[in-house]
Amino acid sequence: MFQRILIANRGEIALRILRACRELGIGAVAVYSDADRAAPHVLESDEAYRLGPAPAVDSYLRGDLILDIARRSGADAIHPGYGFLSENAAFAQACEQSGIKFIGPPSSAMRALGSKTLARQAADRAGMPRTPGSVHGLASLDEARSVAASIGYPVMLKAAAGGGGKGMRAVSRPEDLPSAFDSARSEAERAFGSGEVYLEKLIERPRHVEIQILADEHGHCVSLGERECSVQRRHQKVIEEAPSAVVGPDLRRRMGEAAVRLALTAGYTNAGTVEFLLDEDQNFYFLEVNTRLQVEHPVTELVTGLDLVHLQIRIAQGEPLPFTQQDIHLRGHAMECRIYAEDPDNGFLPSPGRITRLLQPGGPGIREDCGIYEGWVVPMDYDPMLSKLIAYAPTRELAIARLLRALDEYVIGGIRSNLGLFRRLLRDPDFRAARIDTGYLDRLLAQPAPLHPSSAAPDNAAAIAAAVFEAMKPSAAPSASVAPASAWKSAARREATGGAPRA
Amino acid sequence: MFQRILIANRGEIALRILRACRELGIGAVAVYSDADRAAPHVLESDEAYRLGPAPAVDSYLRGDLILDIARRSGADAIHPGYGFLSENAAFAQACEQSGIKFIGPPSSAMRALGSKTLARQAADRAGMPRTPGSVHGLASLDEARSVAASIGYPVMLKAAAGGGGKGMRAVSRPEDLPSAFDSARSEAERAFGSGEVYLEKLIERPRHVEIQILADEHGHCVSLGERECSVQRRHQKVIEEAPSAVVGPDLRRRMGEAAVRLALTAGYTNAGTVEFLLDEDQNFYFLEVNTRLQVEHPVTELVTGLDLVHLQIRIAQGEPLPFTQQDIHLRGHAMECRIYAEDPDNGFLPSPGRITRLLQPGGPGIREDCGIYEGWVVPMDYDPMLSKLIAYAPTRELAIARLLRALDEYVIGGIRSNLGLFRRLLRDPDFRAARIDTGYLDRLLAQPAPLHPSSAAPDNAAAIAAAVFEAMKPSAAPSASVAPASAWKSAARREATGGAPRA
Amino acid sequence: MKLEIEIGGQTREVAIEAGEAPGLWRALIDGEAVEADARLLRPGVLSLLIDGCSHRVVLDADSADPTLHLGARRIPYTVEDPRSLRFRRRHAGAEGPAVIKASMPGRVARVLVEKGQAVAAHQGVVVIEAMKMQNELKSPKEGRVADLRVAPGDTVASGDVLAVIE
Amino acid sequence: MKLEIEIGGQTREVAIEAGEAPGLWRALIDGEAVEADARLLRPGVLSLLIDGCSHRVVLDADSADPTLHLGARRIPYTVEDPRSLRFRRRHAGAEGPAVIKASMPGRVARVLVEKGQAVAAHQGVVVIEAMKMQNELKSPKEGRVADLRVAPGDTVASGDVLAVIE
Repeated sequence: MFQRILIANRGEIALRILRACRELGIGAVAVYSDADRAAPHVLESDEAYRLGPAPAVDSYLRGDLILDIARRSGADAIHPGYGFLSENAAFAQACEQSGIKFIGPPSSAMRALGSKTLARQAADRAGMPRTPGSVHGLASLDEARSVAASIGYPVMLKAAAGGGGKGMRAVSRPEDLPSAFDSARSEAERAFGSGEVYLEKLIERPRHVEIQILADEHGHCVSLGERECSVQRRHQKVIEEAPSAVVGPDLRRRMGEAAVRLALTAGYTNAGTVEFLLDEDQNFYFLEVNTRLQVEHPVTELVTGLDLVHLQIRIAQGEPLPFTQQDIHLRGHAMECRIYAEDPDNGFLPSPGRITRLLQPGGPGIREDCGIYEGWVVPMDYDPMLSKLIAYAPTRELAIARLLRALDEYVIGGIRSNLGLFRRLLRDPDFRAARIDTGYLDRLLAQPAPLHPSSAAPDNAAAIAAAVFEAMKPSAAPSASVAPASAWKSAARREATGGAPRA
Repeated sequence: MFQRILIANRGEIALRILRACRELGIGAVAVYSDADRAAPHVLESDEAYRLGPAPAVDSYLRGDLILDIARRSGADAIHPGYGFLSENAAFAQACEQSGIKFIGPPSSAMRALGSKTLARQAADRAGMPRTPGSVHGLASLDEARSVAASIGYPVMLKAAAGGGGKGMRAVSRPEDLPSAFDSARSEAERAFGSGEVYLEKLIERPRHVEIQILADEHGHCVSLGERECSVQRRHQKVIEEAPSAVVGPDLRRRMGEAAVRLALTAGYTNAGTVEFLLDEDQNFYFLEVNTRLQVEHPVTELVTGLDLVHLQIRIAQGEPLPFTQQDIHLRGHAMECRIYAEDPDNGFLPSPGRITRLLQPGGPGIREDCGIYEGWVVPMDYDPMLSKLIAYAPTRELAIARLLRALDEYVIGGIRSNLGLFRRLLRDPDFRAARIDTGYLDRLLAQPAPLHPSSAAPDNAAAIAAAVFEAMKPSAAPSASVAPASAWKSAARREATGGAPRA
Repeated sequence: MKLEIEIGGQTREVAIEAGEAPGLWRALIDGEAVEADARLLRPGVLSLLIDGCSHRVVLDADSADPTLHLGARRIPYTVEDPRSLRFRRRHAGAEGPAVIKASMPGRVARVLVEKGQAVAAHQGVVVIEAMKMQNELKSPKEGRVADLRVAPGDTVASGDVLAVIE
Repeated sequence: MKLEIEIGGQTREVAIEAGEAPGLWRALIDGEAVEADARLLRPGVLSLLIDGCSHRVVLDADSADPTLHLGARRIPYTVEDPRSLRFRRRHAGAEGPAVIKASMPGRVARVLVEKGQAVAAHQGVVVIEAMKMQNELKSPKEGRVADLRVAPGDTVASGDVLAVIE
């Protein structure tokens, strides 16, 4: 049993891991940058230590400092969360060498699956369908030409070390290949320090469907069903849900078995996600492996009834999985909105700053994994995620209705947020009918936003509210009577009758 | 489909029903007393109308005003919540006569099951086990003597119209019967306007286990498993959970079938609860029927994955149940704490007033059905429930751990609350081992509270925090240096090293 | 700033001053030097770090004696400037007539005595009602009702003086 | 109190005064009489009842022009006392040099021009970075950099003037 876990992260995920530690009776050690001294994960921790200045390279990416704090605070284990050091095999290895358990797969498995070309080779060994194309970095433009010709256009160039869409180019004609090859390589070199790129067949209108797996250190591995994450903007997921509206039991079983095979082949342990593209004919193609907990893990938790962070910790402690594949039953539907500090009305520009007002939703079927509070200053140094709003309901339709209800309760003031984007998205007929693919959101955003049902004629309420706020200001002058007595008569009569419901 | 539902209630349950209306696209009409103008259920409603002064008899019990507002606001239906008018058959009948749907059973079924003696007769017709004793009001002390002699002491005298422990007397010896009979009768007369009392055999150390049922208006009825509500203080439930730690599949099935039989016999529709006592040998005895939604319904929702208020509304709209008994599967464990404005350290005295600080828990597995906000003034006119904190987890042990985690995140300032009671209860070895019965909590409270693990020696942190708050006061004088330079040396050196984890 | 803090049944002598950087404080607590890093997140909510240990402290300042919520613990305390009048008054000890105070906020349901009336020890004086519960306040001693400050229907706050018994 | 409120693209004339009881207001809005029952739940959060219709209104007053959250709608607005100086200034119309303002809060990543330099229309002037995203501010017209107010590494708020183009 771990005594103390250091959480090498910030924001909602640090808080979420911290809560799991509390629930398991394990001490939670937080680390923070100068921008995060007043962050919720520091407030709720058992111990908290400063890392350094705000920029991530000086703080949350400083593996050396983090390991040092782990040693000095007596932590047995480090949970990396997602992002930052979570997929850094060198850091995982440094933990292993320090005798501090890295809560995640062994560094060897991270290396074997972290590169997309190595992962494609592993997929072949596991007998898993993948997109046609190369499984090694392209040595030259000539090799790129010949691979592209053999699989047929359109093709995708991708960085082997890639992520977030960097070093990625779609190429539809042979004559566009040379410049795409050069720019993908140099972009990958700049972003990841490796210019290795490979080529694969472009799948048209694919869905992004991924399988959550859990593997213990005793050779047991299970899949926990799929998540559909096709609603993306610039390769960033925006809404995730489980199950997928188009995945039936047979497809789920086949994708799950493929994912488990890959994990076992690669010596994978702990939680991981195998991402697939699903084409319009329900063929699935291996995309990549995320060797960590994912942002969207709560939707899987809600439909399986399990707690993935508890299980990550137990697996890292050497415990066998407490269930087998047959014990996993999916029930109901879960959907997650990633609430960001960005302005959808202004090109999705980031919106860091002080949260001056915060009204948060609650009640049945609503879970919020949140990293903010009223008064918190959202730093400009990290990604713009504020919170994850997650709904669970018996059906997809009710999960959507519940999210809309919760979004209507939600107010974030002082900064801009993308709450309005979700209100639009969740009312879109295509989304409601699950007619989505990875290009869906970009197409939607290219259309003008429909007017809010009641915003066409801004009613009296808004103007009166503005006037009341003005009149309540301490500086407001005592008002003289502004209306002849007669104008108020009917209102006074109405009031005298009591409740005064409308006729 | 209803257009508009009037919610004839306040507090967390009004908000909970309002959220269901939103999710189903139905307008929510709130009503409020003068004490509740700023209440959350008014804030979040679509329409809100004043009822009258604060006392319940002038507001939430004014069925005439409520029906009038329903008519004038165009409401199709009234949801009564729990308490207030929810079990008032005359009000249900008035709704029926006004053509406004009462979301609950027909008034005839409420009458047939509302009196405890009539309900005992119905139980006999349904072939349901009940405690030995009378099924009619006792006409005289002589009749009481002869019933008691035939079933054997100890016995319970109970008011037929009873509730909340009023008009209830345990009698262990024949010589105590006369005075108990007189006092039970007069107490019942005062409390309920009916002195009807009956006698039943007293069950020793019973558990309170109840079955949730749902019946549509087409003759279908299902049971949704049990709730264990044995943790009670003065006959008021304090913690509820589902499933019960001692109810296995066979007992659950038998209790469920008995409850369904009773509902069908009585022409019952909508949601209801059949309460049982469970003795140490796993015999169950019919206790009474609650002909409404119950406070503790969320624990059933969490383990079944259903939404009972949605289903209540759909049933009231005439829809058939969307599932059969075989579709109901229980998963995991749910537990609810009733957070009250009362002071456990001071005889559980009520503590109305302004909530000056409020920090609420969140995250995985936590649901809060809440009727308060920071700044809200808890009125002195209604019951002291502030909120329901509910945890869901794969096991009972983890549900307890999760509740404790959430309770540690919870701060209510300005008024007293019973949060500390739950922190004690959930750590009690007997509770953790589920060695509970309806007398458990009173026995626990008779013992001195164990010291908080770290409160024996109040550490420096509290004193320093108090000093910091004092020093931050605007009135605090600019401080002169208070210590010789040497005293700070080691601290300054420690700080210079940066993060300064403890050795 | 030197303070005497009664907390958890003990009296601590605390001297405190602001440190070099905002949020840092240096304290001497019963002579022991302690460094604290304290950030006010919003009014009344403090994140306190002492030697790496993290404490969430919430101030509940409305009652006569303020209370801290330190994590899950509720800790009433008093802070005294040793030179203050109130400090000296408290520590002088109080003698005199018995005062009956409201034990909870509520409404006066019944007044059981009249001004000037003789009362026995433990005799009921006033009944307060709140949240469907009644609470009868009793005379702590035998005596006479010297003052009666409430009437049925009055709203009272916790600690309000209801009557004085001489 | 008479106000001119620009809201949702319309200008409304509102006269408002406190009603008989606390929380009641009487308004004339473009001449139409309206009674409102408004309770401030906490600073900036208003429960507004008009003829039974219930509105939750949250004030977001930090930016230059305040914004209301009315239910789920976000509504920027301006309130003007018709006699105020600012009102007259706004309505006088502004002419003059082009001002380049920060479109988001962030840190200045790069400054692409020098003071006095000639710039073309749409030429990049300053790059702001926040939350892993860069935003290049361009000159709205051909001209000369008359003023350059930031340097790389500076922190800027949304709306801060970065440069002036003449």
